[in-house]
Amino acid sequence: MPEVKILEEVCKGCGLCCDNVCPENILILTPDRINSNGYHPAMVTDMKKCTGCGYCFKICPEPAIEIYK
Amino acid sequence: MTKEIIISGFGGQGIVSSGIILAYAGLIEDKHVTFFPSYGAEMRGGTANCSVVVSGEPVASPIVANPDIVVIMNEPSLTRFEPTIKPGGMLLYNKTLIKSQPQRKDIAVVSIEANVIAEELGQARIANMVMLGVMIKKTKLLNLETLKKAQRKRFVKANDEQLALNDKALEKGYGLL
Amino acid sequence: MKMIFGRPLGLTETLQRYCPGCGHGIVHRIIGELLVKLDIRERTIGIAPVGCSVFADEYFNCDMIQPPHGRGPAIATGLKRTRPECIVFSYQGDGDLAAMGTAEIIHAAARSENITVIFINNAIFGMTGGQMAPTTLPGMKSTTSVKGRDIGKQGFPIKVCEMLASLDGPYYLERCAVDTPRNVIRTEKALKTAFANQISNKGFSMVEILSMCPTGWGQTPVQAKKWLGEVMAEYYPLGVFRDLSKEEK
Amino acid sequence: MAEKKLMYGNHAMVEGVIAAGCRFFAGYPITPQNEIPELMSIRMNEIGGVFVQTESEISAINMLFGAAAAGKRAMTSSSSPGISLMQEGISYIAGADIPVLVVNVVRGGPGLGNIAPSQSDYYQATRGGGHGDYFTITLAPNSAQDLYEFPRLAFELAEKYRNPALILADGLLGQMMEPVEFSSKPIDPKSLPEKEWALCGCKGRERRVVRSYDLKAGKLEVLNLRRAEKYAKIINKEQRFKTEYCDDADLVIVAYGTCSRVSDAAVKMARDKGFKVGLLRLITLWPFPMDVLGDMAKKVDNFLVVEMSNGQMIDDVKLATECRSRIYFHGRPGGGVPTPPEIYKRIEEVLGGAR
Repeated sequence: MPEVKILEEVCKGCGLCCDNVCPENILILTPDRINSNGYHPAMVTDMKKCTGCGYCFKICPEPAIEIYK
Repeated sequence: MTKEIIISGFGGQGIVSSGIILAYAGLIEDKHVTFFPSYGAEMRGGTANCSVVVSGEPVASPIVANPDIVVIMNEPSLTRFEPTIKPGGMLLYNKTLIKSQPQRKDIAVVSIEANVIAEELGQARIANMVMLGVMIKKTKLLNLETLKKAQRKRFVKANDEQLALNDKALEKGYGLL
Repeated sequence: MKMIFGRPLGLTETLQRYCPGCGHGIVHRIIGELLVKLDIRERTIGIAPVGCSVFADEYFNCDMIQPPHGRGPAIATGLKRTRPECIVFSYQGDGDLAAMGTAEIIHAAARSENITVIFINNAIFGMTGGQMAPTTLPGMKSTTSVKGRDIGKQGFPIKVCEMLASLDGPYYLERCAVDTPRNVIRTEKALKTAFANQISNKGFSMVEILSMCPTGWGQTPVQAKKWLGEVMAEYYPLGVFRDLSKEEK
Repeated sequence: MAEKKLMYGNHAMVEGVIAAGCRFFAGYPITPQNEIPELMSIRMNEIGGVFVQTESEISAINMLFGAAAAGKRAMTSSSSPGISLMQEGISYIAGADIPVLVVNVVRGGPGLGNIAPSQSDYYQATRGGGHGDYFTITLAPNSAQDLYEFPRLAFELAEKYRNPALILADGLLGQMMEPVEFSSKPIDPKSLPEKEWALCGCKGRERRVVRSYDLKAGKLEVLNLRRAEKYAKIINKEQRFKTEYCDDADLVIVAYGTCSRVSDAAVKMARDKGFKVGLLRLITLWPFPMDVLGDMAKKVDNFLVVEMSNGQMIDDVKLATECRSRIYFHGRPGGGVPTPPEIYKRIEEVLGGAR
């Protein structure tokens, strides 16, 4: 079962990974959390659906995403 | 002993080669030498002159303002350099191509039918070698044999025939006067 | 559990100072991965440009040099010719490569220097504040073309791949983009080819990468990636412009 | 003693550069230094070095930046307008503390000027030349032998202080032929130690970065202050010059390069006529030999500065002598070359009946 880890302090909340990137559409920007740089980091809404395809990682400029399997 | 020499003519008359041969000859005789070329704007057909200094001591200035010896190969060069010669100096000029007469009375003047002689030897472009032959004879600046060695250092790629012809021109000039 | 995707060893731990949604970071990550995958990190010398990615010398985990604006290909020539055993890449933006350094890139390509050039085309000057670049599209707004680039007065953009493809020198030229995962994967392949060419002494390789500049374009990151795909990639078609390996086969 | 060869100054320079262990040349043709790239293209090919004819002087200086950052001895040569184009690169190289050798065979300026010998790039050479706080070590040869020997000295100084070095020649020195003695054993570049800052891949060590910038607050100031200390050390230790007949002199000529040769002849003319005239020939223009001039100014009343320009080095002479003596000037701008008699005439004018 793959697992996505968002490095919340590295994420700049650009939202590239949240827009038509995830085939399962399980990434959103956190509405209620702000990191120390003032960004709303991305988060996974339903980890069980993740297939570990890595698309979110590939589009992430930082990279603030790690995927484990 | 320091001798300052200017050789002047038009491009293609072997002015630069003459200067370099003199400098090589000086070096072979273990003297201090400098050679400095000065071109007109054009590489061919324009005026060309060079300064050579041959000395027993390290050469101070490679720039020659008032030469001891001037070798003149064409008319414009005579006008330009005759007035600069040191009193008591020497002017050698190519009579074939220069119609006017040098005016200075305080210098030695030597005229040579350089082109005529060169053509008799078989090649107009060795007029410069004839002039060099005359010059070293008149000034006792360098030995004839040294010049023969020196021209071989200048014309590294020349064939034996040409080198022999150059030697002949040097000898001819040397024996003229 | 094992990490299957994550920050590659070819990048330093330094966090990048690019704006949110900037394409530089994606390309950095790809290069950082390739340095490790191709096992060249310890013999690579990278060349940063002048522009937003001037700080690239802090981000790539290999020897780096920071040249004058546009002169990367000349520096690369000096490095590669004296240290042919090293892998030399020049990372350049559109101001760096297509304005100041036009002569340098053309002649490095014409000489087919055995180097890898990564050309980030985001159609704008990012670092200096969003001025017009040589690659700014006709009609596109910038701080020095506020009503949109007027081709009558400000001329046409330069299509670098097409221009360099007119030379016999280059071995490999491709234009990619980083707006979608699919395009990112294609960029990964292109950059791998560009480095592999150098490793096997093939000569000059350049990958032009269309990249988002949300700040300079006055758009959100998501708008920017859409604009790139819909407008910019129309003007700058993606694809391979030169691949001499095809001819060798 | 090694055999002497009659050589053009520019050719002697090429052999000197190669004997100094340099195996990288990048440059763009410009008169009057073309003999250098021409012979370089042949010689580098023979000895397995690198010769690149570049698209511009800008590219040439940056190739040098790359080659030298890789830790190799690298040089370029050009003439005045080309050197102006290189200033950007020289500033970056100085800012990155990288040793390179740049040769300027100076011609008449400003602009396209002419191709005659000149010294009008003195300010440019000794004030840094490009933007920012920096200096380049500047050597002034005055013979073909110097042109052979100075590249080695230039590389040694450049590497010792991690600073660009310039050789400021002129068209006359480059085009002149003189006997040259290959006086020292050629350096095998492989015998030169690896530089601890060179870029060569980070195998087995921390990665290295060569850069000329630091945008962090206050960091550039610290860097530049450190560089100022380096410059102070160079000024202290590397002033080079030669004096001739200066001990009893009523007048000392200050000159470098071609002018020092011509002045040498003028000094001899003056001594023959009973004038007490000496010559201070400057070898380093930066650092400027100000200590010797400062000492001389305590006992010499008159200095005559001879330059092939409208007067640039004269400023440094005035500074070094703190205007304690009378400073006279004889200059030939725009490609003019002074002759010994005209300098002698100036000496006569200054000293009048003082013989």
